[in-house]
Amino acid sequence: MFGKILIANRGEIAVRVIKACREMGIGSVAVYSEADATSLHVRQADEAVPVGPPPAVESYLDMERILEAARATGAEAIHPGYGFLAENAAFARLCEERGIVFIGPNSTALELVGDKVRARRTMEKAGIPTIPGMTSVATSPEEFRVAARALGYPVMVKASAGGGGKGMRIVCDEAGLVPALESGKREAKSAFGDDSVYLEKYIEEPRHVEFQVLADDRGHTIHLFERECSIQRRHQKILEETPSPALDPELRAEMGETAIRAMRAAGYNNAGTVEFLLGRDRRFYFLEVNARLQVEHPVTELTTGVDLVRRQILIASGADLSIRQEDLLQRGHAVECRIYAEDPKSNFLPSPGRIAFLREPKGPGVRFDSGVFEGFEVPVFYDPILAKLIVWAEDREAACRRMSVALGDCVILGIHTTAGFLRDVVNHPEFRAGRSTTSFIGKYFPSWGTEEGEEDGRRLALAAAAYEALARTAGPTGLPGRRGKEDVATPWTTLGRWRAGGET
Amino acid sequence: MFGKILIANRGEIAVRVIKACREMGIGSVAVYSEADATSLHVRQADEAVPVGPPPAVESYLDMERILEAARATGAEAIHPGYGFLAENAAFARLCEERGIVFIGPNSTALELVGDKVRARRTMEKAGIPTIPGMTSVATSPEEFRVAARALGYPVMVKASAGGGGKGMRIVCDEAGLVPALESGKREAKSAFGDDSVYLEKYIEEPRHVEFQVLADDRGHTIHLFERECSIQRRHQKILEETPSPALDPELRAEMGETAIRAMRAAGYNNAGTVEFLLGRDRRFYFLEVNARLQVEHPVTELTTGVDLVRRQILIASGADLSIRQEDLLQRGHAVECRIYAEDPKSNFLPSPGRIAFLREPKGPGVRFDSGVFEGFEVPVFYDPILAKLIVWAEDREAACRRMSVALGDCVILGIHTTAGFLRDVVNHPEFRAGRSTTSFIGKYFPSWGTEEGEEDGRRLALAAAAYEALARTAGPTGLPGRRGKEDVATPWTTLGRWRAGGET
Amino acid sequence: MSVTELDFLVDGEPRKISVETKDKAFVFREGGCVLEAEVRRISANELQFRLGGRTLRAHLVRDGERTFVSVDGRDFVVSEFRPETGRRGEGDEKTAETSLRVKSPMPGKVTNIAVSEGEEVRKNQTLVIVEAMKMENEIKTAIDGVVTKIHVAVGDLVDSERPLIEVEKQ
Amino acid sequence: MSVTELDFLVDGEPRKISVETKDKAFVFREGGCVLEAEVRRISANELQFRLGGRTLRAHLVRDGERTFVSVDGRDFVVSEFRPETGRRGEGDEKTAETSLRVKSPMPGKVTNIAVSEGEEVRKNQTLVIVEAMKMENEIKTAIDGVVTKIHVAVGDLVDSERPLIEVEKQ
Repeated sequence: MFGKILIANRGEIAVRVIKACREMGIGSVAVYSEADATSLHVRQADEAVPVGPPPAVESYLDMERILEAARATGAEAIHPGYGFLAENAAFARLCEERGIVFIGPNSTALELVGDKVRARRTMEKAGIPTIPGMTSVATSPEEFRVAARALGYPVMVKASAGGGGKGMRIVCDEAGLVPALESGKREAKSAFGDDSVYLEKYIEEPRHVEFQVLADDRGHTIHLFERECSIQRRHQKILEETPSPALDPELRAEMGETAIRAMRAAGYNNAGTVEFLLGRDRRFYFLEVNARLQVEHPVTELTTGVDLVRRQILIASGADLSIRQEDLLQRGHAVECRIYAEDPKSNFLPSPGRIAFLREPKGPGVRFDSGVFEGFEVPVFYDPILAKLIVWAEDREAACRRMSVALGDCVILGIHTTAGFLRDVVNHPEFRAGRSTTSFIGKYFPSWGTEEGEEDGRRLALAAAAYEALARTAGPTGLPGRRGKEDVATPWTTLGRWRAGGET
Repeated sequence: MFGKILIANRGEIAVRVIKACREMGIGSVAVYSEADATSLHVRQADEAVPVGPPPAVESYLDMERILEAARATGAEAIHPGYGFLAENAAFARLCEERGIVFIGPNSTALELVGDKVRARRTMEKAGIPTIPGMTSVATSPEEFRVAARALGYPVMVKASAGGGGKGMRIVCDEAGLVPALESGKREAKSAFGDDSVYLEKYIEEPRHVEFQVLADDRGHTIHLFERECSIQRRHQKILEETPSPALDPELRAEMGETAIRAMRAAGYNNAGTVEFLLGRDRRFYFLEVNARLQVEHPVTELTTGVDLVRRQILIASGADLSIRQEDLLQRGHAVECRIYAEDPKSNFLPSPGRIAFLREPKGPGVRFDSGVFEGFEVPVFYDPILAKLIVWAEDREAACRRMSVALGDCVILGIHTTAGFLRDVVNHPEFRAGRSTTSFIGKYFPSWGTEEGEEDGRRLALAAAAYEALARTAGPTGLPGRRGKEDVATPWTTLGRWRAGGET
Repeated sequence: MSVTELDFLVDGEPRKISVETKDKAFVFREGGCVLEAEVRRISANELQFRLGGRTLRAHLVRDGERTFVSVDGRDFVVSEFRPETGRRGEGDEKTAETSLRVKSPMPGKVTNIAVSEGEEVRKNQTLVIVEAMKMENEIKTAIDGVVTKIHVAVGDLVDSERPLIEVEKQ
Repeated sequence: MSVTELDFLVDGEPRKISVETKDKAFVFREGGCVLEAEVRRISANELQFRLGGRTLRAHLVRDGERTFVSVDGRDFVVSEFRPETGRRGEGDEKTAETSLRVKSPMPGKVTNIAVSEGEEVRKNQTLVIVEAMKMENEIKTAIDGVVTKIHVAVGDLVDSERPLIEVEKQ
């Protein structure tokens, strides 16, 4: 086992890995940019090394500085966390060359799965389903018509040079094909200067379902079931859960086996995730491999009882993966909410700044993986993730209730966060019914902070501020300021509530 | 389901039950004595009712006041927690009479299991093994000899009038029997004025193993496996774990079935625990029924995935227990340490007072059920339990390591606690080897705070205080006071450590 | 039984509230709305309101002039307001609707300046891009006009107080 | 490079320590022992010591004259000590070994007084029983002597400062 590990990351994931190191008796080395000198991961590590100025490209992404920090402290391995250098094949290769263990997949597999075209080709060769699409260039409407029939409607027109949704058209039947091709071509031409388009099968209201995989260096590969990650905003996951309400045991087993086959085809080792798109018709398609520890790994840990970070470290140290597929089962239900420093009332604008007050949610079944503390100044330079709130409970309904209570207990003042928004998501009847698709947020939360609850809350905030202002002016003898015997001795009595135009 | 529950308790267990209520959408009513007006359970409940002066007998044990608080607030059920009124059959009966649901067993079962003699007789009739002993009075040495042979050596001489160890003698073979009888009689005579003694099977270095049981009102009864509670001080459990290192699947199944039979014989419903003494020969004996939620219930929750407080409330509301025995399994390993306000360096003297600083342990697999907060004045009137630290991990070794780290992260300053002592217990090689018996603490920890680690710690505390004193005098510009760039920019370098007579 | 009237800015909006104690409860009045509640102080940063059989929790912290309040997962910024001085909240400042001092809605780094001084701009045209937390935010003009002054350069760190650009109506 | 000498009471015992800065490390000397470490301030209440390749954490909080320090799960009470005034720590006070002011080792409630004024007592004889946290604690005399004064009555709440009983050597 390693004597010392360097964590090439910051925030909650660095804290998570440092904790795992401590519990395994491994020394931990934090690295930090100038903006992070007082960060939580720096506080918790055994050692801390500065690696440059605030911009990530000059610090957390500077491979040579990171490797030099490892050398200087005698760290034998580097855990990259997620983001930054986590899926950088060049960095993994550099580590291999310098004799430092990269806690992640081998650089060859990392290179392969990092190249979407090569990855897709590899998967197709291995018989893994991918989203069907035209493989040859078509020019005449008839060629497109034949291709569309082969794919089956609905189909999507996509720009060959494409990206960003430009040139994309959904076609529901043959009558709509030619007009869509024409307008798609026009848009592609003006966006990319190239009017070539192709057709792909359109997956309606898909779910995003991914499978966690672990593989040791001897090729023993298992999956740890799925994570349902359909709740997204701007293509970013914001809430994940497991099990997925969309899978039954048969589909789960089939997708899990497919995930293992995909990772074997890529020559993958250590922890990784295979992402699928799942259609309403229960067909699923390979999207990509996330070649790292995922943000949402805790929901898998809580339901399978496997500590993924510990397993990553064990596998990287050369240990066999002792878990057999048949020993694994999902128990209960876990949900994760990502707490971001964003203002959900103002189109999720970033909200860096000082955390003036922090109350962490806690209790049975509640886990709070946090990278911040009260008094911390959230820097503007990095991802807005502050913490992850994860709950486990006996079933989905109990987990949702627990999450709702925990989100209410998660109080972060001084900056804006997504906690209150996520609470409304968790309590939404469509979500409670398990009907989450990638279009959920756009459909049910086109905006937030304008509903009735908002005005009720604003009034109560106003009342609270008024109470506080009175307490301050009344001083120690005034009624609201003191918490004397009289005050606490009063059991609450039932009174009115906000009433329009009411007289008491 | 109930709309409102009154929690007739204080401290961590009241906080635990309040949390369960909130997650189930049930209103919670706290009760508190004058000493507890600012307690955590009062802060967290939806309503709080004062029930009298600090002494428990005038507040938490005052049945009429508690019932009046329930009436006044409209609570439909009372959760008694543990201790106080939890196993008081008269209170359970009063609740039944007043139409308030007592969240616990029915008063008839409570009465039966609360009477040790009746309980033992009931169990014997039901074929549950109890510690074998003479059932008739003997006078001649020959009668004792016959009885001893029937019991099998070693046996124990016990005073009939007895208690407190007086008159007790352990006899290993027939040669020792007569001398032990004689000296035992003499001691019994002088202690109780009655020299009659009897023989009981002596269980050598026993383990204390208990089984958690749940039973609904329709008699569906299941067990949730064992808890190993052998680590005791003054017959008080201080550390519990599950699974027990002493059980194998066969013995576990046998003891579990016996526990279910015992509870059925007692006509028991809701949550309860059957305590057994387990000998080195793997024979086990019924000790008693704990007719309440146990302090140590979380280790069962973490390994079985069943929320016991939630189940208690569901059963009390009349719901069926939907769990089948065959659906249950133990996963991973859980350990609980009880954090008491006691000074382990001074023979565990109580240590009430103000908590000047509190840092709660947290992280994946760490649960901290606490009844205190920073600034809280721990009152002198009640049990010294401050909090329970519970960890779960993949296996026993990982759980012990996690517990050791978490105990180190559990910092409570201003009063003395048992955290440091428990850390040494968890790290003791005999404990790590799974060899815990009820004599463990007496054997390996006759005293604490005198070993080498203590003096090392004291020196480091002295150095820390010196550093702080310098920082204060040096002010904001002095070296130790500031945490400037220079300070954090320095990776630790390897230096010496305390050396006797060393010169640097 | 005394009544106190108070003026606040809640998320930048002026609101007037009156508070009256009544037995052990408080009566808060705002416009046509009445809130009657018992208030329990839980700690320096937490208040409990009991109203209509429900318990609601509010967390507060004072940070300079502002008080951050969280109610049921929603956050608000409240500050005392002196109507006589007419101090308004944050955001772009307009003077008599003829000119605009454009500010960034959050702290960040200027990554692009899309206009130059003297340039004519149309309402909703992007003036500056400010990057924060790996997100690019286009700062637009709310009026038609001419850019009269650019206060920042690419690479500058800006906060939400400092004006980035001034636009004047023609 | 300056050397500072400091006097402390650690758990009531006087200890003298010298501190010297050396490059970026600190050298602490106590009696014949030397500790050379780098010290990192983590927060107002936490220090990290890096020595011999190991990282140790100390938590501290000042409460009046006393500083509570926790190191690796062990708690200590440290206070500054002025050797000239000879102030000692807590516990029973002896004057010239001839009399004893017996104190309770912890706060609690007096549940029994086993002696009366004027009574002769032998070393280790129980004088008073103080109950705290459901535990009965027998308070004994450390010397042979006569009870000269009883300061408390059954039912009294006592702390660890106030003398309970005075015993004088004959």
